[in-house]
Amino acid sequence: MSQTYIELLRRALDEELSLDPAVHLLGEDVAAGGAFGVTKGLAQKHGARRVRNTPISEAAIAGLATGAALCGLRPVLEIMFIDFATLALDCLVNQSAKYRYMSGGQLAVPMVVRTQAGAAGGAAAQHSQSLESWFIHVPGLVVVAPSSPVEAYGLLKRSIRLGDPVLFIEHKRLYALREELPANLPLPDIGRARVARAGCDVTVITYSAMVGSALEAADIVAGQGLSAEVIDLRTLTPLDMQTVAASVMKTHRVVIAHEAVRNGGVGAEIAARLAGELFDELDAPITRVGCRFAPIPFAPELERAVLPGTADIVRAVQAACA
Amino acid sequence: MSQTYIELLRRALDEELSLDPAVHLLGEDVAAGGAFGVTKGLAQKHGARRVRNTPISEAAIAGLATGAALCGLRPVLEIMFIDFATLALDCLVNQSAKYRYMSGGQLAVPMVVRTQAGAAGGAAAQHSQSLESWFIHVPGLVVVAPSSPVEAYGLLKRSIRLGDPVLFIEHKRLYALREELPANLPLPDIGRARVARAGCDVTVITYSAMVGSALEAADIVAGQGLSAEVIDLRTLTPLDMQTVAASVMKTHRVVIAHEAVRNGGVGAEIAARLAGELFDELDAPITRVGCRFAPIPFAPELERAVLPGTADIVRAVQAACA
Amino acid sequence: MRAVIDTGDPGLEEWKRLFGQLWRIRAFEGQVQTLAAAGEVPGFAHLSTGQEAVAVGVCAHLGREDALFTSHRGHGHVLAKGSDARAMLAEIIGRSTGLCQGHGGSMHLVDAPNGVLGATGVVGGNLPLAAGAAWAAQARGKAAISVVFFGDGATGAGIFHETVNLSVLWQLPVLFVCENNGYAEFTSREEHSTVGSVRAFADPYGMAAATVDGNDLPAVFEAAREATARVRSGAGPYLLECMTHRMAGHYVGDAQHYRSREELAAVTAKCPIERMKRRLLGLAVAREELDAIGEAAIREMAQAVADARAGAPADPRMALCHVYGAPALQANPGAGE
Amino acid sequence: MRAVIDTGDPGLEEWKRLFGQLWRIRAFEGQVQTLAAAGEVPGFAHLSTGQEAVAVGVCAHLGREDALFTSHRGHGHVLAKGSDARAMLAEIIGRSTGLCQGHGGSMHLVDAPNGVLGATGVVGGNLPLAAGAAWAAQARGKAAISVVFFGDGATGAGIFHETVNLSVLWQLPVLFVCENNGYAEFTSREEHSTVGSVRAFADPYGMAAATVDGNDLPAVFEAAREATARVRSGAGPYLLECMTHRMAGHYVGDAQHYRSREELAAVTAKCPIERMKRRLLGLAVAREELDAIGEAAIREMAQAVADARAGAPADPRMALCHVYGAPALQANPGAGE
Ligand SMILES: Cc1ncc(C[n+]2csc(CCOP(=O)(O)OP(=O)(O)O)c2C)c(N)n1
Ligand SMILES: Cc1ncc(C[n+]2csc(CCOP(=O)(O)OP(=O)(O)O)c2C)c(N)n1
Ligand SMILES: [Mg+2]
Ligand SMILES: [Mg+2]
Repeated sequence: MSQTYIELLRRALDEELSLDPAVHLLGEDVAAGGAFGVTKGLAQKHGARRVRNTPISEAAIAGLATGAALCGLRPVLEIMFIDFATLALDCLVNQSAKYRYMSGGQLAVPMVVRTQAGAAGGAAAQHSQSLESWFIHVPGLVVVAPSSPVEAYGLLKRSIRLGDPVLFIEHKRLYALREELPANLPLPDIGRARVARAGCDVTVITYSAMVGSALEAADIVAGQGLSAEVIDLRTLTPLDMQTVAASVMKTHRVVIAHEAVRNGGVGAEIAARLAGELFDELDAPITRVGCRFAPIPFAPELERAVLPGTADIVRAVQAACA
Repeated sequence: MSQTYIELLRRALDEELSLDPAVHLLGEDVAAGGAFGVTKGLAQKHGARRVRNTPISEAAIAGLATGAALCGLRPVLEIMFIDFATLALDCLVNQSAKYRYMSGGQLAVPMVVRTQAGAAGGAAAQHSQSLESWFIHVPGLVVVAPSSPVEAYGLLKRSIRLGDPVLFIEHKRLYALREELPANLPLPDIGRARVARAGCDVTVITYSAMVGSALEAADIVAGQGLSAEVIDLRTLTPLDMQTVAASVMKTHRVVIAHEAVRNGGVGAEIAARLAGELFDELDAPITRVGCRFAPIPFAPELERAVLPGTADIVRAVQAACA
Repeated sequence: MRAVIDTGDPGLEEWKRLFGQLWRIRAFEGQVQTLAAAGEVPGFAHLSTGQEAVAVGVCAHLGREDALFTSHRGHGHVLAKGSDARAMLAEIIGRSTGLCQGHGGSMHLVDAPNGVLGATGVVGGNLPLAAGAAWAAQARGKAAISVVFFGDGATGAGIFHETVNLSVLWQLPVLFVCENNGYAEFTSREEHSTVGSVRAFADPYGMAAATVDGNDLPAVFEAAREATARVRSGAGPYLLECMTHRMAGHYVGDAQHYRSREELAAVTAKCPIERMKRRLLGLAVAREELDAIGEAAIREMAQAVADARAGAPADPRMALCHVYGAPALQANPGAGE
Repeated sequence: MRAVIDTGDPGLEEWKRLFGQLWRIRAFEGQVQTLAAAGEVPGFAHLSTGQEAVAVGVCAHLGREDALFTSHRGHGHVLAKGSDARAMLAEIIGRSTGLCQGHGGSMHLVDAPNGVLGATGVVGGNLPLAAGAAWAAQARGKAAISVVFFGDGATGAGIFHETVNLSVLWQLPVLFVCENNGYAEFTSREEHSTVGSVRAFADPYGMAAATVDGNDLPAVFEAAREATARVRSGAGPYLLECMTHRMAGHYVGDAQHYRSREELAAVTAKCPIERMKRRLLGLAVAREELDAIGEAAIREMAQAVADARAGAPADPRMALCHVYGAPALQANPGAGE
């Protein structure tokens, strides 16, 4: 029986709440299920003390979670939109990420910040951003961005158990996606990318919702005789450069795709690493696919004009293989 | 007569306050000169209504400046340490940067956020960060990072007059640097890099305090027969890729240096652009010099162990030219 | 459009006009609801249905030169300030003829010539902007004031408190209007705070403040008259708390499982339009006249939708415009495009 | 170390011990000042000189299992909680023998086994962490409470208000101790806020609160006894405002041009140590005994400096340790190193 991305996130939370009494959920409206229904029913099942609604106080709830994590809880905090992680950033960057280090290893912050990113259907400039690259620039944070329901399930469970602060980025366009959870699936490792589709002519490196677009693009170019390997990074810190390198040493051509604007995006980091560490393996310029350099506009025609999609990846693959 | 970076910043502010009644300064302790004395004497000269102390409310003062900028003022806001820009980020990213766009061009936010970054002498994890790369990822913001007293003077004046929101990043290690302001110096353009030293074997691309280290490194490698061209980017958005390209098409070898951690840094963006747009011009892997991946530690021995410096650039240049 | 009214009872004709304003907002939101349900409104649509008297009672005291800032639930405020319903609707359905050429949308309406300086989707994010606009007016010696509408939920955000502190300290001409509807999304006020009345937050600062029944148009009108007069006089900021009720869900599509039937019925019984209607009937205005006012508003908004729909879709060639203003930057400095 | 004291007058011996604690902090800060002036303290050194009675009076009621959070001006609190002066000083001068192996420094002291869960350099940043620690204690059924020290300037930060709201709402066992010294850096309280007494911020929330003379050790002791007892009883959070004075500059090196000679003299006249000394003399304790207590503290801290200095410098090979805990991540995932 297939389940949606939302249902499998919920299942992961439900299981971890059951397994470990230290796990607590908090966030705006989480007891009512949250804005997207991810936590629906969990307050009823696990009690209002373990699934707690909060005021609209992103800064304080991030701090609350951090302080609680220092003292034996494993909080899972929901920030409703990644756009509002801006309000919690002081805590996440200056406290959560640095606490272990500043204390010389005395303390740890085992917490997960679940949030949701990306553009879909006119959510507009303040509810559509993809800001993951900020967080890969912060030593001490782990950044996870699952691309499918099954991935989301496994990576969320792993994140909760990890012991370091994790920013767990869901994507609103993936929420309704369905997949069947295989029985006895081993949980993925944090820091291990996955080859979502094998190929030999070009490597498409991507994550989150763009994995779907990359797979579509790979299908399309296959019809043109091009074999694209698609790598789903899964975690953005740590970056699994081994898996990337193995692929690039086979294909020698690279396309990097994400929904965030290219300028200063995660794709820049990957391209830079390749241009540094695998320079001699590259047979073609590295092409990046990303959002055009503008805030996300409201009207569908405008939104489409800035967002990257399957067609952009197809074009980039063709260019890389020209 | 030579003047310090601080004195020339002050002179720029003083002149712009005199020239344009719309210019107002605000920030914590600015009337007393600010934590580093940049605004010393300006409240006395221009009045306490134009140089205003604020409470410790980074979020609100960024919002205040933005709202005032919508209504005809040209606020220059001081955020004492860039580490605390985290607290103002919601406003800067979700409001200031996007207002012109979201309003369909009806409104503008002509404001400058002066702040100060970098590590020096044990300021430790929460007062030493270099976070500029976050801001290049935000369409709508301009990011300026002057490398010398004279540059700081000219770029600050230009920033105040620009008409778009500018993050103006000073560096605490540069504050005491001295330089003479040439008479009748034309003000630099926002978005135009400068060749700080001409050379032909390798291009070192950098900005802010690392320009000094790069020039030192260029001196050192010159003794080894290597001619390094040093490019001072000056503005990180927009990035002057023309000046960079002209140099790379001459040297075909690139080192990028900044104090921020490499992962997700501005250097990643530059490397990615080169690996995309100038791939065929590159004769060697692109080397990035940056902070090692850790929060900035307190003790001098530890701080030195993570911060990049002249020796790292020398090594990178040697590697690029090997 | 209309003169700033700042003393006493405005007279029966004005009450009827304001009654019409209530209806215009109700009808406007009705159209948005229909459009949203039909999939014609991209993104999230938050209706102000039930809260009309706050918008109308406050905006009656504002001129075009006064600055207005609002939140995600701002259609009513913008309409009451006098913006064009057609241009608003065109924006809400994403047309190039919209107020913001389709760049903004429902949560980001701006109508600068009318002093509507912006709606924001970040809860509380509009508060310091309004204080900043007030600061600019103060610094430039303008008589204009700044008004910001926000929900009770926004008082949980630190920015509210920071902004109040600064506004009192600098004696800024800003009026804070809190629409206390007892909910933030699906969570009731009791779960958000032990502080029932938002007015209490003014006390530590000694800020002038009042709480008023936000469903009672004359009460809001009178309270806002006092509040705006005081702010205009240079006496500093003012907090006006309007107790009101959301008659609809948090957004169009919200099934409101968290509210009982009884609660919803009680809210409907407090409808500010019905209440004002009873008041006007009591003043011997003919029922037919009042009905005609409502019908005119409904017709106006139906026509506004038709006009908005006739506008050209947003122009994709404009997608990269308005990111920067400085000519040198318009070439779009990001990622080489 | 010492038992939790929670009822009544602790007796003369304890007062003498607490008097010694005042002196220990004074002597400690004196050493830090000397070290900083000599360039041996990297970064910024903020002294708590003049505010010792707050640290001592409050921490007298805390056990090791209680959580303590403090700010940039936190040496006194950490010392009063019972942490080792040598390990503190070693951290402050950046030795590998320091509390945090030199990773933290003056503004980031952590001594987890002693319940010192951290100092922070971000004004107000410690407040929600303390509430979080209190939440963890509540959730885990522990008796421990959480105490956070912060300055009056921190009440300008929104996070203070967000944290208070949440703490009251969740009835968290957290004690907020504000050291109201009338300054934030170089700016006086009057320029920061029209709210003179921070205690007022508790009122909207109905949070229990008190203001006490923070330079009067027995007064702080008594107020903190009540406050901690109340918080321990499960009655929710408490705000204790201690009116006090910074006898030194904002940091070592601050020339204090913004304070008049008269002001500084008045502050010196209010010295909490002199005041307690007079009190004890009044209780017929011999001047010699009191002098000896002070001298012992001074000797102890001189020795502590010598011990701290003897520690090995921080080890550069540790610079990349403690970034992550998970074994798979310790290989340092950034930038290939
Ligand atoms: C900073 C921020 N956090 C969360 C949200 C999601 N959100 C949108 S509206 C809302 C509730 C707002 O409640 P209130 O301020 O009372 O306004 P109302 O909707 O009742 O008019 C929330 C939590 C947001 N938009 N911004
Ligand atoms: C968020 C933030 N903004 C600014 C600063 C710079 N700063 C350090 S201490 C200080 C004043 C703090 O005043 P207060 O809270 O009263 O504490 P006190 O120094 O008086 O003990 C400021 C503004 C900071 N550390 N953090
Ligand atoms: Mg509400
Ligand atoms: Mg203070």
